[in-house]
Amino acid sequence: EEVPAVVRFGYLNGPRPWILGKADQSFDKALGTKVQWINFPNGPNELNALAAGEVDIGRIGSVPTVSALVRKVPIKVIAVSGVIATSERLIARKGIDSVKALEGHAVAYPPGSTAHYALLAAFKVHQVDVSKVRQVQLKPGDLLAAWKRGDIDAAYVWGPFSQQLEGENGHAILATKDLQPAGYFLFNDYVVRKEFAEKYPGLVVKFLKTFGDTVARYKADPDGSAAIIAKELDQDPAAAKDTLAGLIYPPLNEQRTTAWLGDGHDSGNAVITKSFADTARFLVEQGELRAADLPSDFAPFIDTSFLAKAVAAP
Amino acid sequence: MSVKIAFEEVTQVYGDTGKGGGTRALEHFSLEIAERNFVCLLGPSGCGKSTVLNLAAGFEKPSGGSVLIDGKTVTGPGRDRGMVFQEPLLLPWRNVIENVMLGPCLAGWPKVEALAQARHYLRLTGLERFERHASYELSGGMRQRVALARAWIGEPPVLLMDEPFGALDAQTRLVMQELLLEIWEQTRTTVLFVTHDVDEALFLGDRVVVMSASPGRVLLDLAVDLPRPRTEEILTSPRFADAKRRCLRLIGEESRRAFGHLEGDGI
Amino acid sequence: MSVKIAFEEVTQVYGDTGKGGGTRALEHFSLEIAERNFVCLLGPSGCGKSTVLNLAAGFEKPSGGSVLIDGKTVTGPGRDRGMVFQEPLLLPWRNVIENVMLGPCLAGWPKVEALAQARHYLRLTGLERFERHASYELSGGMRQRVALARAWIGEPPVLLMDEPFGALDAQTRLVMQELLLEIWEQTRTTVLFVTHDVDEALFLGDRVVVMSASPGRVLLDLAVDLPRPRTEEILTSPRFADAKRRCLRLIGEESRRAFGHLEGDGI
Amino acid sequence: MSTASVARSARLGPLISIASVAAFVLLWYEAARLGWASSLILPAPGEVLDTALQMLNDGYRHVPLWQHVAISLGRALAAFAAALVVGIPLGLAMGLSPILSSILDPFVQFLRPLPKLALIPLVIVWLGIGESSKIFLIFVSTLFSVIVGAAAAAGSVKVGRLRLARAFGATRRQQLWYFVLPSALPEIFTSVRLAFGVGWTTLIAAEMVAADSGMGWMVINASSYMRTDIVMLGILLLGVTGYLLDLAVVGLQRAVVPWAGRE
Amino acid sequence: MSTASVARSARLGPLISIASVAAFVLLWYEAARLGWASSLILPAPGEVLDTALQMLNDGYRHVPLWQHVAISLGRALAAFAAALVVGIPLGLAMGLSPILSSILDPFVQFLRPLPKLALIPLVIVWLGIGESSKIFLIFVSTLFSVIVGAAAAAGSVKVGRLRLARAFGATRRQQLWYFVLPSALPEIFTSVRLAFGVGWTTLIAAEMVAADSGMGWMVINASSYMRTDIVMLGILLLGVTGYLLDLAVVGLQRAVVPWAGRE
Ligand SMILES: Nc1ncnc2c1ncn2[C@@H]1O[C@H](COP(=O)(O)OP(=O)(O)OP(=O)(O)O)[C@@H](O)[C@H]1O
Ligand SMILES: Nc1ncnc2c1ncn2[C@@H]1O[C@H](COP(=O)(O)OP(=O)(O)OP(=O)(O)O)[C@@H](O)[C@H]1O
Ligand SMILES: NCCS(=O)(=O)O
Ligand SMILES: [Mg+2]
Ligand SMILES: [Mg+2]
Repeated sequence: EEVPAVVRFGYLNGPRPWILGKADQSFDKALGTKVQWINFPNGPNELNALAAGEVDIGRIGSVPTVSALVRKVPIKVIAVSGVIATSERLIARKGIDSVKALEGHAVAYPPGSTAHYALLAAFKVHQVDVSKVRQVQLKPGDLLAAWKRGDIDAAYVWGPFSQQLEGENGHAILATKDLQPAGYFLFNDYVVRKEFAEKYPGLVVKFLKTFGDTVARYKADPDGSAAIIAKELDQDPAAAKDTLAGLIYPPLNEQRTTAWLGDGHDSGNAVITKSFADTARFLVEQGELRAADLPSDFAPFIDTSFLAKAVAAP
Repeated sequence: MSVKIAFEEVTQVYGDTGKGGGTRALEHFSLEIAERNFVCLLGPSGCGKSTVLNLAAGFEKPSGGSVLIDGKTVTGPGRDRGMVFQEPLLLPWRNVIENVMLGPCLAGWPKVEALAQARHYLRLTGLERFERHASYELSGGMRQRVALARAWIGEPPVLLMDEPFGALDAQTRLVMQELLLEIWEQTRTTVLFVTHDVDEALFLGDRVVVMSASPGRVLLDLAVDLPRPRTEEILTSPRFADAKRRCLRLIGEESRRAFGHLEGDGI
Repeated sequence: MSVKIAFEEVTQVYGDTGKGGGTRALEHFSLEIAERNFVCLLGPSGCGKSTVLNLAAGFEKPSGGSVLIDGKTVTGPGRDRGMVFQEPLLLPWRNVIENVMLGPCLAGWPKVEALAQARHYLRLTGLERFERHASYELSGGMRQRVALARAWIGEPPVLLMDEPFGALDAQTRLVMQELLLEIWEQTRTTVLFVTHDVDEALFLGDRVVVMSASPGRVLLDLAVDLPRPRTEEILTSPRFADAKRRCLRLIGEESRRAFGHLEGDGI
Repeated sequence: MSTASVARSARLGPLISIASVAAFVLLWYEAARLGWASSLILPAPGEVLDTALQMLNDGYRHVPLWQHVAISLGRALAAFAAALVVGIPLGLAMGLSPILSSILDPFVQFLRPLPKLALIPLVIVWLGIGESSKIFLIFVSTLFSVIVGAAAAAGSVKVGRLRLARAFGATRRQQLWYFVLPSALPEIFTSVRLAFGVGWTTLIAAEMVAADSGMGWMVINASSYMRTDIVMLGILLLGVTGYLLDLAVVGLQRAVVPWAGRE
Repeated sequence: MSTASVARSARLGPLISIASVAAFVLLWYEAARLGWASSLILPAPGEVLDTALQMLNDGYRHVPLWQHVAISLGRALAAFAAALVVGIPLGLAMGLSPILSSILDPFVQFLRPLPKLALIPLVIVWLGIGESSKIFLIFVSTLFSVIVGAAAAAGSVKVGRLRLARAFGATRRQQLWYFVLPSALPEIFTSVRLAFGVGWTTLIAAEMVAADSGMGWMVINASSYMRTDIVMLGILLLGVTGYLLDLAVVGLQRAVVPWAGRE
């Protein structure tokens, strides 16, 4: 199999185990070619690049993934990178201790993201009267300023921003994993451009395997890894460590079950598939997506063949 | 008759005054104008005619010497001196009568009086039918008549005019000159009228003062002995031709005497 | 001598031609100009003088009638007719000699020849010392001399001039008129010269054609019997005064006869 | 060109413009129909129209479509008004006083070409996330063009007119109100048109700051979900509204300074 | 004002400007020192200077500071060059041909005030996330001002000059090169200055598109981590660079069209 001059990997600037592979260039070594790391401030910003075919492999939240699939961006979902547990949380000011108590207050969120979706889900689960909440879209970087000025009373956001808010008299009143019992399952996943996957299936497999290795390295030494990752991203080590620990990284060899992506035949019943469908329905309800665009089934967008080979590889 | 306007050894230098450089527009310029006189200031382009007028109007202060009105040094512009510029300078956001009422309006006259006076001067200048017209709808001659009415309405004892008819064609110009004389004969203000046209100077003035070029001085001061009232016919009369011939001859002689060595240089 | 320029029953209407509206600038305007003649076109502002010139130059096409040069209908501008406008219209990005060489340059003359001719005409107009000057550094009279040199260099059989000296002061104007006559006497081109100044028309022309106002027609066609070469002195001669008086009287009579009912209206 | 053909093309102008826009829409339609680009990249005109009709009924995110337009327009107009109120007197003063001009010029020249997006973090810090910060962003991007325009206009009032004022004994206040301001108005209008154009381009940047309505917000939010049809609709609305705004200013100009260009 | 005082203030002008900037920096310094605002909101000049010095040594995110400046300048200049190459001929053509003007005018009027941020999704889809899309964004925001300026300049060439051209039998090509273009140049320069100013304001928007260097990216990236000191430094760099760019155009104008304003 021939190798392209460069493989373009789209990622978000958060601390995650695979940043280890950016620091030591293990992806470049494994793939036998240069890996270009393209940074996006959030998932929705990555969508346009995916649609334009400017990203070969992308790491992106489940919500923007659904937007892409519904809008027929030619990509496949190939693996789950991490389940959002506590890495994204709803931070509120002292005195606001429940989601319901947000009524009458202003809450900020990064639009179109998993955090945005989680916030809306939380409102629903806790039967918040949304007309009484002032919802404010802000880029994560702008949250802190608004918070300091007292313009917002809460924000649903990921690290390192969540930790910064907590450092300024904030406290978490909800984490994304708290929504799982109600059926809201939020995660980040890997997607690959269809054309790229057809042309270079071997590279996709090698990529996933290297990802698996970085997760293993992180699990073996969370503190040391966090330090390397924080340095690479020029971020606060403590916040990085906290965020890294806030995600659950399902081992690659478990992901081909219906608890995750399924094996390709039973994907229709897989948790991830259902979650995509739930998310899509929810977004339609919100008016963000059109009902007419919804696919009857998300299973065809999931391709676990690369995962199978990555697990099988030595 | 008493002296209304007096220039005493006036020098005016423009530009870099520091190192003796700059343009010397006027040098030792002296001139006295009697009350109720009509004096025409004649001279080639750039000789300093406008400078003389601007000094009398008070727009500029002389670098040397003094400019007096009624024996008092001029310190700035004032309502005692009316000014008519080469362009009519009508304000396009005011209609004809509003333009004429500009002075009264700024001076805070009662509205009724201002209106009555404005109507009077519009009648004198033959513009009563146009009082509500926009100024940019008028012909060049009509505009200049509005400018005249605007200067006259304040009935200033002194009228300073800087080539007011320079932009008009010959026919229109003649009509304007006759109008000017007609009204001047009624009001008998003191007029200092700048022109570079010999015919115009002779046709209008009691005196024609000819200036030399750079730096401007008085070259010649001629009394015009043509009878008044003057009308178009006088222009083609032998007496007018005589006066003109004499004037041109004198200008020629004086010029040659004063600046013979400069002759034929870049006009 | 043969007819060089002919206007035959020319009518020119501007603006909304559809419904018979619009401005009728010329109506049944007829005029023949013999070769090597110097004809001055005189008339009040807006009477259509420029229109006549623009038709001869080929900038406009007549609404009716025809304009002929050497018996051939004019279809557009051409190098056989030189044009001098009221403004000098020098190109500021070209220096003096480059401005004079404009025509040769556009016509693709050999550089050496163009340069030699340009120098010749700069000498004629007394500008040889200024050939490298920027045009915006010149005085008004010098600019107009450059414009003359630029028109002459192509040696066009016809020279069309639209109030070329209108913007100059009287003294400069006289010098320019003498220069024009001097060179014309050497080259003997056919000149159609537009002016609204009676003195200028009489001083320059073999014939003075007087136009009536709106719509323009030929009111009067006078032969000027003053001797050539004409110089400054002639202006104050009794013969000139006579000619002028006769001319003004005729204009007055004709005007009254033709437009008596319009007299005294908004000039 | 001859006079007649100028007149003809003046009459034909609007027709040609309409035809050219129609040709463009047709091209767009065909491009979408023949699948030159996927509907994701280039939504068909029909799709955009459907979206528009549907949004006319249901609104976008619970807000009627006209309200998004009105909210953006309101923000822009508030900002423009503030820019005029601050910028015109300041510009006139700078045009009349070389000293004031020297004092303020460095800041004006520095801030005018500054990308206004750079100010977002500071504006949030200083003004918060309410309407004021959105309006402020549009305001600053409009302001400096207004100032520069007004200063140039005041500086180019003809000397003759000022002398006329002084000859009639006008006080400084009268000079300003009777002469300078009306003289400068036509030129001020021209630069106000330019300034509004520049200000309008900042609308999206302004509505990136914590908005939940407005055309700019609509475009950003829709693009977060790859709703290219809504993005396209938003672009059309923004462009058309901007164009109408300009027409309104031209109309106002005709009414207020009928003498412009006719002196 | 009298002639003498004008001359005096012309000499004093630059001094007053320098003093006024110095006063501003002092005020800023005092405001920070006295803690009128937290350093998050208003970093002290010293802090910004420290950041600048440190970044001069180490760069920002592995890229030397001068390189951020150079990269942004490079993008802007490439875009400006393209805008001139496309815009001037197109504008001149529109100014000379009423028909072409009617055809293109709706698009120009529509796109000129359009917030360029709205185009980002489309530009990424069409041009990708490389340099071309960044340059394109600056290009479009510059282009329309250039077109409008060039069209106005061509349209305002004096009739007399065109008649002069025709009287000398100039061909259409000669009319363009010998008369229209040089006549229009001074006015074109003026609108090019304006257009560059407008284009420069788009720099950040352009560098929001998947950049990893450039002053605009620096500001955005720093702002996502609340590094107000770097944001402030970026703003200063952007403003000063924009100002110097303008000075360069003015210098070029003096050299190329020395007759501007002197006819
Ligand atoms: N504000 C000024 N600054 C510098 N030089 C000036 C100024 N005003 C006039 N001059 C110069 O002073 C001289 C006299 O100018 P002035 O305008 O008085 O002449 P003028 O006789 O009125 O000429 P014209 O007939 O052309 O109006 C000229 O050389 C002119 O260039
Ligand atoms: N392009 C045009 N469109 C409409 N009307 C015009 C045009 N050119 C001239 N006219 C009108 O035609 C008439 C004659 O104009 P023309 O310019 O020939 O007069 P003129 O005798 O040269 O006047 P002046 O002495 O003021 O130059 C005037 O009423 C004028 O308004
Ligand atoms: N943690 C995922 C963030 S986003 O991709 O949804 O923006
Ligand atoms: Mg003068
Ligand atoms: Mg004419």
